[in-house]
Amino acid sequence: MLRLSIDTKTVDRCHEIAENITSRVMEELSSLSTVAIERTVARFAGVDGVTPDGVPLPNVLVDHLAEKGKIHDGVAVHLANACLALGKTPVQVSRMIAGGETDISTLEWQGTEEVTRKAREMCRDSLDKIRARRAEREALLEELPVTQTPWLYVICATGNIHEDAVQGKMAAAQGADVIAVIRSTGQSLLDFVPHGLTTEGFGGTYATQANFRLMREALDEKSRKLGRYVRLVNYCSGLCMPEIAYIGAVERLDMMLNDAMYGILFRDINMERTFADQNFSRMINAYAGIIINTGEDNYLTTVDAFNAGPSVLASQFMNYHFAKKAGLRDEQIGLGHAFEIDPAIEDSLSYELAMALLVRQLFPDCPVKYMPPTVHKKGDIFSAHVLDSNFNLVSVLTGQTIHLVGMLTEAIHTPLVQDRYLSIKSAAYMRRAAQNLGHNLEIKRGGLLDTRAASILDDTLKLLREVNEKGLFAAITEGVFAGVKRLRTGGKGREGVFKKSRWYFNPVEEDLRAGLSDRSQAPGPIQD
Amino acid sequence: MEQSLGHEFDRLEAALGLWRKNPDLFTEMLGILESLKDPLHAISLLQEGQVLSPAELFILANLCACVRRIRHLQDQTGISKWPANTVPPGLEPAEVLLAPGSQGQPRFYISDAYSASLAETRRLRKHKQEMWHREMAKQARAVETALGVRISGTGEMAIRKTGRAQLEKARLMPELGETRQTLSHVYFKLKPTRDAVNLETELNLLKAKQRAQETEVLRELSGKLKQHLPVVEAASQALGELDFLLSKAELARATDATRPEIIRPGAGDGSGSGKAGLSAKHRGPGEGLSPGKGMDSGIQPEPGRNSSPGPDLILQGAFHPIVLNEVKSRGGTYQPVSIELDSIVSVITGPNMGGKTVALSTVGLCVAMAQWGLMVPCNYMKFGLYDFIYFQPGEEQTPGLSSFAAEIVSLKQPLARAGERGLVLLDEVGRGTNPSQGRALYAALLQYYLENDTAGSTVIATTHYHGLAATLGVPHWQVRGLATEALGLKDSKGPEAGEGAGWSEGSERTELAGDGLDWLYRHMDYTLQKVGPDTPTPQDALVVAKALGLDAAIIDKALKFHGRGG
Amino acid sequence: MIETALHLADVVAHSGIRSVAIVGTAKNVGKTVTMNYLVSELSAKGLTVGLVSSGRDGEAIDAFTGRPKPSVVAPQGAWVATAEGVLGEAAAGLEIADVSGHQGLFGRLVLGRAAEPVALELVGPRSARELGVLVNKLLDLGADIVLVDGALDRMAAASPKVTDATILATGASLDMDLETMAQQLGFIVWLLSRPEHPVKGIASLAKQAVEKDRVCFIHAGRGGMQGRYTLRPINYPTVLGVEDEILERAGDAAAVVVPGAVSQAFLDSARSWAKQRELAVIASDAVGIFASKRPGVSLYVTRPLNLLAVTVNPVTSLGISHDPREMVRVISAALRDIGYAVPVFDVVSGEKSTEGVSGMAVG
Amino acid sequence: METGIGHRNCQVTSGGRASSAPHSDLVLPYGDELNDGLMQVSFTLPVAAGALAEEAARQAMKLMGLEDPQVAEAAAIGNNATFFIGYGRLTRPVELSKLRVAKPMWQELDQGTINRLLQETLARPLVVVGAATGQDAHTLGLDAILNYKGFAGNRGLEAYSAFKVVNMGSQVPNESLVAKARELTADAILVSQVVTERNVHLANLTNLVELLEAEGLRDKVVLVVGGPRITHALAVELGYDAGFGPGTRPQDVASYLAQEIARRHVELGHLHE
Repeated sequence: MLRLSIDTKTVDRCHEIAENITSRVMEELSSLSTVAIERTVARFAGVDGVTPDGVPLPNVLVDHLAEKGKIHDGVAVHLANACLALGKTPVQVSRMIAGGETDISTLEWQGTEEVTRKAREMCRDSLDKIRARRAEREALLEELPVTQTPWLYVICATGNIHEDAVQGKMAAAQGADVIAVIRSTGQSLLDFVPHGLTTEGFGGTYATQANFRLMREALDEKSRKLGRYVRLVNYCSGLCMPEIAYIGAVERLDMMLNDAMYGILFRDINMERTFADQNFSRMINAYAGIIINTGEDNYLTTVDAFNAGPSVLASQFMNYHFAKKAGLRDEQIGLGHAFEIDPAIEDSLSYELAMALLVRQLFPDCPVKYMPPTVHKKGDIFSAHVLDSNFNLVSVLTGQTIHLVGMLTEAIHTPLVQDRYLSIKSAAYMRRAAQNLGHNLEIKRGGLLDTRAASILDDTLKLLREVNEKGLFAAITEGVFAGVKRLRTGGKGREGVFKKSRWYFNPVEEDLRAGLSDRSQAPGPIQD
Repeated sequence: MEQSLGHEFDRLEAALGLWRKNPDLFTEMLGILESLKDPLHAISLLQEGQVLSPAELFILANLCACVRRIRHLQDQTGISKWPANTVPPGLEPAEVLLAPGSQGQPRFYISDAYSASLAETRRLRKHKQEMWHREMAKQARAVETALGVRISGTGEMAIRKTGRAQLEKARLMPELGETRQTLSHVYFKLKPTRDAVNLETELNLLKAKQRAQETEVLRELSGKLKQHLPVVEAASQALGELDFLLSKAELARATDATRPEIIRPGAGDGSGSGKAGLSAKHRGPGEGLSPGKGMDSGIQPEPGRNSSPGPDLILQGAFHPIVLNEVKSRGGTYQPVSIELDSIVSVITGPNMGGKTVALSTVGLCVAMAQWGLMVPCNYMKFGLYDFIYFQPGEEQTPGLSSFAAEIVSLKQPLARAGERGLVLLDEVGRGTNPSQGRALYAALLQYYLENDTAGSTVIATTHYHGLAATLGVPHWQVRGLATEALGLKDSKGPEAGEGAGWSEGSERTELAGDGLDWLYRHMDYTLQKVGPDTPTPQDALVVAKALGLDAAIIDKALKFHGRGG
Repeated sequence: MIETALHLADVVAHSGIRSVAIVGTAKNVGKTVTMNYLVSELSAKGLTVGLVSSGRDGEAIDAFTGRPKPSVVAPQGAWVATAEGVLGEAAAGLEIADVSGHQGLFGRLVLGRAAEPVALELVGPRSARELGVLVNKLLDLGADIVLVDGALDRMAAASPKVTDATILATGASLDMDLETMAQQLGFIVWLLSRPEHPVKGIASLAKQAVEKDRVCFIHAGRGGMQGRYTLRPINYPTVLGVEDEILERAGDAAAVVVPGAVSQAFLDSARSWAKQRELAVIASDAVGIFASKRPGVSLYVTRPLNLLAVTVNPVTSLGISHDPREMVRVISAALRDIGYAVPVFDVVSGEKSTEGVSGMAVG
Repeated sequence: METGIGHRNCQVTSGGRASSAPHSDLVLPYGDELNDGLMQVSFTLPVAAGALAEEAARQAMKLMGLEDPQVAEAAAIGNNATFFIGYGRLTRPVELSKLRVAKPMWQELDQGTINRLLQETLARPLVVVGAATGQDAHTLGLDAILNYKGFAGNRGLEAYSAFKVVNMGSQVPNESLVAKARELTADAILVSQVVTERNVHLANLTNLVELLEAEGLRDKVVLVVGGPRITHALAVELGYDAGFGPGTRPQDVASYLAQEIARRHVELGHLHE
């Protein structure tokens, strides 16, 4: 395998600092919960469905408690108490609230021990189910093995879930290993998860439980036909991160786009909300054996890629440590990187090779998600195809795991069926043609690639030090990342953040932690 | 320069005189000019020998008609009374060319009168078209009778799919072609008969022929019009000048403006040549006359040019039209500005909101308008022409510069033109920096003008700085400011929050005026009066602040501080 | 005369209006088809029509879909206004009576009378204000009735400031499902039919208010002065972005008059405000209301729009079609259900429904 | 004394009709030799690969008006669909003289000229408000035009002294954009639309025009839209003053704005008509 000569001390130092930065954030947030987290707990307790006006019941329940000033105790306590007091199931209680038939904040207290027991019990089914889905995936992977890396990852973005299913199956047949359904523009800013199958969205399809299920069934069917397990991806980001993690876990998605800072920087979502939500959602993803994909490609598309190396790496270090804190194993942390370097730059291929290799080498056990050129593609689809070929070569040469297949028509439209065919075909060609090339080449010591990598790594360390001095919150406020400035007190969804009361109780979090700490019982989806 | 400007004012006065005598006629004339279309493009096409489009020809036809109507109106006042801007005669031939046989509103059409062969083609085409319609209508009626279905004007018919028998029949009819199907209907189109097909071919040929003949007419017409180009151009130029003159007259009438009296700067000296030298001798700070001297005397000294024949710039009853409109729209009364300047430097002081800046811009505007040959919005104005006018910009944001820095950068412009006679209007220079240094800078700047100006410039400077006029020994003008009875700060007569917000049934009130502005407008006396050089600068800031609704507690504290400081 | 014998052209001809806007609920709902139908039928009745577009119409190829579009044919004697740049050889068939303004891309606007039948591309002026001026010019020149072709799904031409009346064209392109379509249409018709405030005093003050270019409140008279109202302008020219700030100043106002756009956000805010007390929202006209759903607040206009009829196009641009008779019936019924008895026509098949439409009988 | 001849003495730019091209009026695609009409097409048919699919592909090309259609590649791409690459000859020429090209009327000016022209016209900076409106989260194009850095070495509008630029970023509601334009008395509004799925951009763009109309601002601004699927003709049809497609440089937009503002300034006299 190709290897850069890099200073391991610098790397260790980067890890230390990133660990410190993220620890401080998590410490500061330990006293906070959010409406999204509470709605997720409600979902674990089986609260599902919508009111006749289309309001999801988890929202009804959480909004009810927020209105009554009781959300600070956590939804589980009051819901469990209501179930006991009324002799109803969680979903029945929620329906009663929706119908204005009860106010669960005023019911008689059924005793702390009783209520805690009930709260744990009502979430147990969901936890069991998620474990079962995880085991199911592991069995399927054994039965229908994916033998080649990088996995070829393609996107469906028709806006209509039925059409997505057809195109997903088609792409799988063409050779895709991973299918992502692009989410409707703007869903990240919805403070609820839409319900049911959806046939319209803007630039994508709404992430709903029914849509997840339909896609999963379609891909399972195709996996069996092909004798190769086809992974399904969706977005676990925005204002409903943990809820989507839950429905993804239950519907056996395999990967989730789940970045720690993306929402803050690129969707102007409140910082505290995002950090709290990402942690809880990642705990669920960890438990469900889902691989997360981080969003560093966004730094590369918003600022000049040639200079973005240090912010990409710094973000990866932090994303990595946030992920570790949530209990994710290295094999589940799909750090993001993209081939966005300007092709007009002399030696651009060398610089990109250095960067891709650096990322790979710094996080050897993480399945890096390597993304194709987009910014420098224009209407000339033929040249775009050539650019993708170089990307394909670098990907294979540096041993990337998740390879988002570049589309020659990137600058023109969402992929036509034939665009996927051509792109998968050429990526598969490179995977075959250069399979062992990397193992038979060496990087010239102290040459262009080594120098470039060292300089990026040094700058990364500087950047991390700067962030560490300021603290992550202040650093974001000052626009250290992607030049975007956000206030800790600003952003969308801030009203959904609250301080936990001394009686706060979240049975799911407790069980997730217990399950995760017991590593031996939970073999990862990827063989070590 | 003065002479040609005088000539321009003569013309304007003449036009205004005629207007007074024939108001209706002028209204009509303005209407005609309004309907004029820009002919320059058409003229340039003619010059280049190109073929004009019907739209361009319409514009020329319109020009001719305007000329004819304007000349007719000028005739009524007696063309001889129009010393200039008379519209030349001689456009009739062009007009006849453009609209054969038409009078009244100008129109342009490639009419049959241009070409007998075109008329014949058109007649034939129309005839054949009618034949085609008759042929198709006959066919349509036959089909309608056979099927019992109506055929639309476009020759299409729809048959419901449920009417199977009818549908079968329609499909078998040679006269019909099936065009499309929808969920419920099948659509058919009437096919042309053999005669109709022949007619269509003929019609297409005729249409092409007609277009070619029409183009030929345009070509010929453009060629003929080119011969009239000089007179068309002259007419266009004359109408343009007339339009400009009348626009100026219109403005003068709307603002009730006056002709300014223009003098040669320093003309009273009689020695004539060398304006700059003259001014330097007479207007410079006189030898031995120390500007600082008069400071303590309390008597207004007369620095500057004592021997000059009179004030250098006199403005009486001047107003700023935009401000006037704004004042009128809120129902206030406007106080015009009167000022006589006979020193290189004059200082204006006054309270906040007292109209210092408005006075300054009014002077600038009046001078500018006069120099542009426009009547001036005032009762009387006398001045000598300036080489440039400089108005120090207000608090405009220039990227990367503080307001003070921007001010300094800007001030370098008039200073760089020291050898020219400028009207330099300065609005509180140095306000963006600390008061003592700001004041020193302002004084130095004005002193510099007093000592170095050789061209006879006029500098007017507004300021808050107390004693600036006295320091320099220059004329001091002051805005009268708030009426004395309004000044009692602790007095209940002072502005109370909410005054002006009282509103009665059926009336209107505006929250605009509810914030005390209204009170200020009513009590402020904007009159400029010449005062002694060391007359104190009015200290109305606190009253103004109170009127604008600043918390009374703050005003009280301020009064205490002020008392201590004073 | 029997009501059901009326056709759209009769409705227009007998309504006494001088100008009518044909606006569409979406693209490809048959605006130009309706326009052409009216041109030929009204001309046949001996009326001189004036033709103008609020955007661009009659061009051979649709700029967006690239599909051929029906062209506009001005009959002999009709007055037209269009840009010089798209006139081409059609200029030779016009008696040109005015050339005005500058239209950027397509050149100046040319006004003329068709000396022979002329196929045209119509390009209109940039803004609704200029369009209003143009409509009046065509009337002055001698048109009996001016037909204004709306652009896309834009409603600006329907404003009473521009035209006397409106025909709303809709069709399967709005939504393929008939019921959904009828529902969406019902909302648009509801919006376009916003009346004046029922209280005369408020309605007449509101008319004054919109002239002020400022948001105004109308207050009921106090202390025994029932029936009298006062107008209170505030220093805001718009409600956009300051919805709550404005409503905080409402006090005990009975109505708020908005001279410009009434946004959905403003209606939402007004709704929560009106939970505590009655507050009506009054827009200048229906075209200035940007509601995406029925607001929970009373909504009025100072100048109601005269909605003459609805036309339907059963065919979408993809060629999928409904049964015209069924479509006319469903839409007409849906509109009647919500209380709007607007006549509905399919001018291609001749299907119509004028049932329950009062004031339609002629003679 | 200079006496101009009033506001009607204005520069007239040609009426927008395409000047007839001096070169050959009839053109055909150029493959191997002039006018051979050779074209290359690619498409997918939902037909399983085989003789029938190939015949269908040839027929499709014939329907496109291509003669001698040849299938160079026919690949099964799953789900009973076949992807084709084909060649054929176009026989009907394009008549250049019959075309009208919708392009904003401007000449390319350099930065200094633009600054000078605007300074002379307005005597203050031209205020431009830009936003990616509606659901659109893409600001790449907008930033490239507005931000100082520009792109491909062509500086953005911020780099011009004659522009005051306010970039509102992405997902801006039309209402906020209009409110901002009013607050700043904007001279020009630049809208970027990238997301075009289901034609959301059309509804969004017309909504903006209608809002500006309702607010009485339509006449007072130069309204410009840009994006990968935007053409000038489409922009004009939507009620915009100009549309800029892919490959537009900041300098193009700046040149257009400067000339359009100057033109309107000259025509101010016509406004009261």
